[in-house]
Amino acid sequence: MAMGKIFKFHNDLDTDQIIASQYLLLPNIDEMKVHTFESLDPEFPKKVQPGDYVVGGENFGCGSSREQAPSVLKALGVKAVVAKSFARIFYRNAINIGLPVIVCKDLPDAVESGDEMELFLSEGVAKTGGRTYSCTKLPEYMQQILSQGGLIASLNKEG
Amino acid sequence: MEQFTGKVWVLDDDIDTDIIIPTEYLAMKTIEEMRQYAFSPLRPELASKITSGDILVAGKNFGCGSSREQAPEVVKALGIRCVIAKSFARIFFRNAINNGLLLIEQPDLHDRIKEGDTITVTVNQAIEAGGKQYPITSLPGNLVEIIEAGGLVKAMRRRNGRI
Amino acid sequence: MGQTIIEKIIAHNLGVQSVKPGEIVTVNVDWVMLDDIMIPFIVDKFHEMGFTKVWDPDKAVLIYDHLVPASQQDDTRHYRTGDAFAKECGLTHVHRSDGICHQLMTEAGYVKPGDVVFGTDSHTTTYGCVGAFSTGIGYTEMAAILGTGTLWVKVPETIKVVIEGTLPEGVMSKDIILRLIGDLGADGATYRALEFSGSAIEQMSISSRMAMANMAIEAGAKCAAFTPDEKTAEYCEIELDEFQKGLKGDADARYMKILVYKAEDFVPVMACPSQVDKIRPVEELKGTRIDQVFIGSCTNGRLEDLQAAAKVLEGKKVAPFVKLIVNPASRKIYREALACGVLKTLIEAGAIVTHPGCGLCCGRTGGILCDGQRVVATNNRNFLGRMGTAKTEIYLASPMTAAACAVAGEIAVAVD
Amino acid sequence: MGMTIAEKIIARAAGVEQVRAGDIHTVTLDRMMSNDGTTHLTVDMYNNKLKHPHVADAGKMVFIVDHNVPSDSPKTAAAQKKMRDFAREHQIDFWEGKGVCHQIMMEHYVCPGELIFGADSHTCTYGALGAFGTGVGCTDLLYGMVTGTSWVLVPETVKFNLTGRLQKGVYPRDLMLTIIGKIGANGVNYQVMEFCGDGVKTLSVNDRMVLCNLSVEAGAKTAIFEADEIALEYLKSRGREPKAVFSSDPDAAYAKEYTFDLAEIRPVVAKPDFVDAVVPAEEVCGIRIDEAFLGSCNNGRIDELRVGAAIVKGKKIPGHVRFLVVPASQEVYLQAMEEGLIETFMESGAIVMNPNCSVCWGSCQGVIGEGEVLISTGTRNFKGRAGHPSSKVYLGSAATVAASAVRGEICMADCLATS
Repeated sequence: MAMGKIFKFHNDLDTDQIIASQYLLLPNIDEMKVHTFESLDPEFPKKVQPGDYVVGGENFGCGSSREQAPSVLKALGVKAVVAKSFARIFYRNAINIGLPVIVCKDLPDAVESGDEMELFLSEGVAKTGGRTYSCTKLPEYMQQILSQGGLIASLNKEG
Repeated sequence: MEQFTGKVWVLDDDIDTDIIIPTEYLAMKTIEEMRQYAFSPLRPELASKITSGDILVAGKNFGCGSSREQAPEVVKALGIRCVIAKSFARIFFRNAINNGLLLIEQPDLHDRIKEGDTITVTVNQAIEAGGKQYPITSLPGNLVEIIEAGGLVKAMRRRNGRI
Repeated sequence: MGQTIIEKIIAHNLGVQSVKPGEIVTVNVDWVMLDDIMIPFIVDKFHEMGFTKVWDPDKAVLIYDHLVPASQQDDTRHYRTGDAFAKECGLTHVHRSDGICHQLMTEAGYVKPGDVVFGTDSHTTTYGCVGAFSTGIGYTEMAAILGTGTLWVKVPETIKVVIEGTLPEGVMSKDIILRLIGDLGADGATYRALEFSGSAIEQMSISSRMAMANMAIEAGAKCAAFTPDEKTAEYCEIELDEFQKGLKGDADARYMKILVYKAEDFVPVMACPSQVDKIRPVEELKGTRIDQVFIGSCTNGRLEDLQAAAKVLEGKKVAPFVKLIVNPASRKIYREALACGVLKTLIEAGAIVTHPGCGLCCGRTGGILCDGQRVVATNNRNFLGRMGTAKTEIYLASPMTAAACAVAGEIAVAVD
Repeated sequence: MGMTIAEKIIARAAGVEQVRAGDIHTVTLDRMMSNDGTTHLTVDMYNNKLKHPHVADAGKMVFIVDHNVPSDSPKTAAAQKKMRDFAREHQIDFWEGKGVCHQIMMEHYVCPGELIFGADSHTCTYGALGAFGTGVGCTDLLYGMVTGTSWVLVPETVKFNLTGRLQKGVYPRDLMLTIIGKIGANGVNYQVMEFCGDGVKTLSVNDRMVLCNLSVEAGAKTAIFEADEIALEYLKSRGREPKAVFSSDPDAAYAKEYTFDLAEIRPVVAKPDFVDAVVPAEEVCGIRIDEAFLGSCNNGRIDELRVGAAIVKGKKIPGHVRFLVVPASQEVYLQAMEEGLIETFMESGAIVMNPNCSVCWGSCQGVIGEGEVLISTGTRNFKGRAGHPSSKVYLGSAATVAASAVRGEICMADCLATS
């Protein structure tokens, strides 16, 4: 994967901050994505470029089951989310829609927003600031879903 | 006598206040925020096309419906110089006068004009359109006073010694 | 020369013998009603005009109803502005979640027969039901009244409407006023007063009269007038004085028009999309599929209306995939409907009962629809986009008709 | 090696003898629930992204409109219409305006032993009846709808041994907030909270729902109680039969064990903006509030309405406070009506709303404005959850919320009674 810029967020970053309730019933993800992280950084949707990364702390994506949360990140071109840990439903949803979610204990504390980073998914490593960080590898089952491009892609393949 | 010329936008009969400014926008903080939604249920593009000095020509009962004063305010904020209609609904009429938005009743013009035409209004006298003159009547004295004061707010400021 | 009801009220207010239509006079205001949508604008204009005191803080009633409960984050700013103004000027009458303004103005004991009342909402004509002169104004004029206690008005001409006889079963006062609006046209009574009389009117409850006075504006009228009677006295909890008792149109009064109807001739009707004067008998519209029904508003959200709907819905179910929303007009009505089992009947039939307020009628929340959907509603306006988009169709009807439509899932006649 | 209740349910759904934490299994789902928060997206994907769209078993599907009821905009209405039309076309059970989805599911569907996916994080509520309910996204839901199956990573189970009995004036909500405060917002991430011990016998199905419902706020995949006689009685009263009644084996493996003595629990409040920022209620008393909310899938049932009504009875809510009372379902509403509770609330000046998610999800009637403070029986107090990003949400029990509504500031029911 190529270099991308890091956008870093705090521990226990909940899904209401990623995409607030009032936007969930908009007709589609494209209409929603302009409100991503609105309460924390209203400029985020304009600043983020395809290939950039979101970095979080512990329990990233806690809260609701709204799949709109990983979906708006993916729609904005976020390449992957790297965090110390993820909340369960967010994690599952991200895999299902084909957004890589990477657990890496050391990296989040070592980086700042604006840093450049490179992620090697199959090797399970991330490089930034001249250092290489090893990440927890996904179970094979989930890697398969990801490599197929998400759950729907796998469904269409089977069908 | 005051005279002005402007481009015409034409609307039909019974243009209600929900068309002029729908309820969902009424609680916005300012008229400036609201005005982009003027006429949106009927002609969503209209607000962005109107330019300062344009004239609105409508059929009968313009401004019927609610008492929302936001209605004449957004029309004025869009830069509409005056509204010419076959007739006006009562509350809209009062609200417009109180805000210094000029309204003119003229029974015939609407049927003989099309959008994009240019017309010339001579206040309290006549409208000239396509080479033809359309007579207009003047307002009652107490309303002229309010308009001359520059609207009700200014009239009251004067009363309260603020100007 | 005799006088109409409105002429008598205005003359009494001015302390003169008589007034003539067309005269411009300055009246002393008995009550003003300020609503939550307009309050920030009223307060701004009030201060801009240079006022520091309300002429009589006990005569102003501030009511939160359009924005209750708040559906957008900024709505609560209106409450805060209103509360601050009430505190600044010592307003004593503030209703924050008690129901719709026009219901509360008479129900809570403010407006009495013969009063002159202005409100920042067009349906202020409603108080004509108890024989008051009341009409809607903008927020700038409201600010001026708050400062001065007065307002200029042009004495309106009066159209007299006489309805004799007894209404057929299944016909409500809503059907009368809709038919009348159809006959007069949406601007047929512009600047005029509508004065109602006749034996059918005398038989009517105050609630039924309210529905008619409420919708007078939809024919363009400045105000509506009903003669105060024993029912009025009971409703207002007063003894009528001589002036109030005399509030009837004189036989030799000037009327610009007199319309006479036989009550027996009325049938259930609807105002079709998207004009209030596009009136057709329900019979002719039968079978039109609907998505939603709304029973409520300052027009038809009273106990009598809910009871009429409950009678139709008793033991039945709202049609599958159709939504019935019921919005009582006030906290008092809600509690009465609770006590007498009407809410139970409605909910058991599948209704969604919301907290008293303007709800769907004001088009901000409470059941907004989308393109291609059709709603039958008991409120007062079916303007384009009022309850959704320009492609949402609104049919206005009586509570009985609305309830029948909810059961059928299509336009239907209550007593068929 | 023995299994826990959760493992047994997954084994049954996977058609295998034995499962272990960490295994991934394909399971047959017993039921799926989807609400108006996401269903329009599911339907769009169904219509636009699938090569061979079909519904495996419509009888297992339930669609519930509860989040924005009645609708507040044409876009909301369009989203809900999509859902309604799909339900009609595919003959899926459809509920609109009848209550919060999890309450409807508990009243009408959930059975012990079932494995249920819901496109809502609080689907974990169903553990109160010994079912394995868990929240998923709309892609998972769609996959389940089309195939009738899904994949499950078998979670570890954490045992919560409850002893003793809650004191008067202390509620299951205080207990669960205390637990979350202790173990943290990701204290049981990916894990199952299994409640057991003598203490559970003092808890009704309603109480158990309160506990299970909030388990996701500690990161849990689900929470579960054994379907004992209390659960089976509830089920029987509603004319349903259990799918399977499981108990954990004595030698089942637990990742961790905690013990909580119910008698030691005191009224607590979660401070903004985190559910695990739990403090004794005394610490926040006196904070002025603008709104109080009694309702939600966590705390809008008859038990909580009774508690709230007893506190506000005969009192008036001060003018500056909006006290929203939102029964969790029409059934709850009718029961509350029967008991005179609705009248008590209306008399006090409360705003009684139709059953829906209300301010708990922050995009329905009752939202709060800039800088405002809400005390709530809802599920979450995240930043801006209830409205404006600068607003603040405190979570407390029904008693604390009702007492605060009466006082106009955060207040414990005890203090109100003695003042």
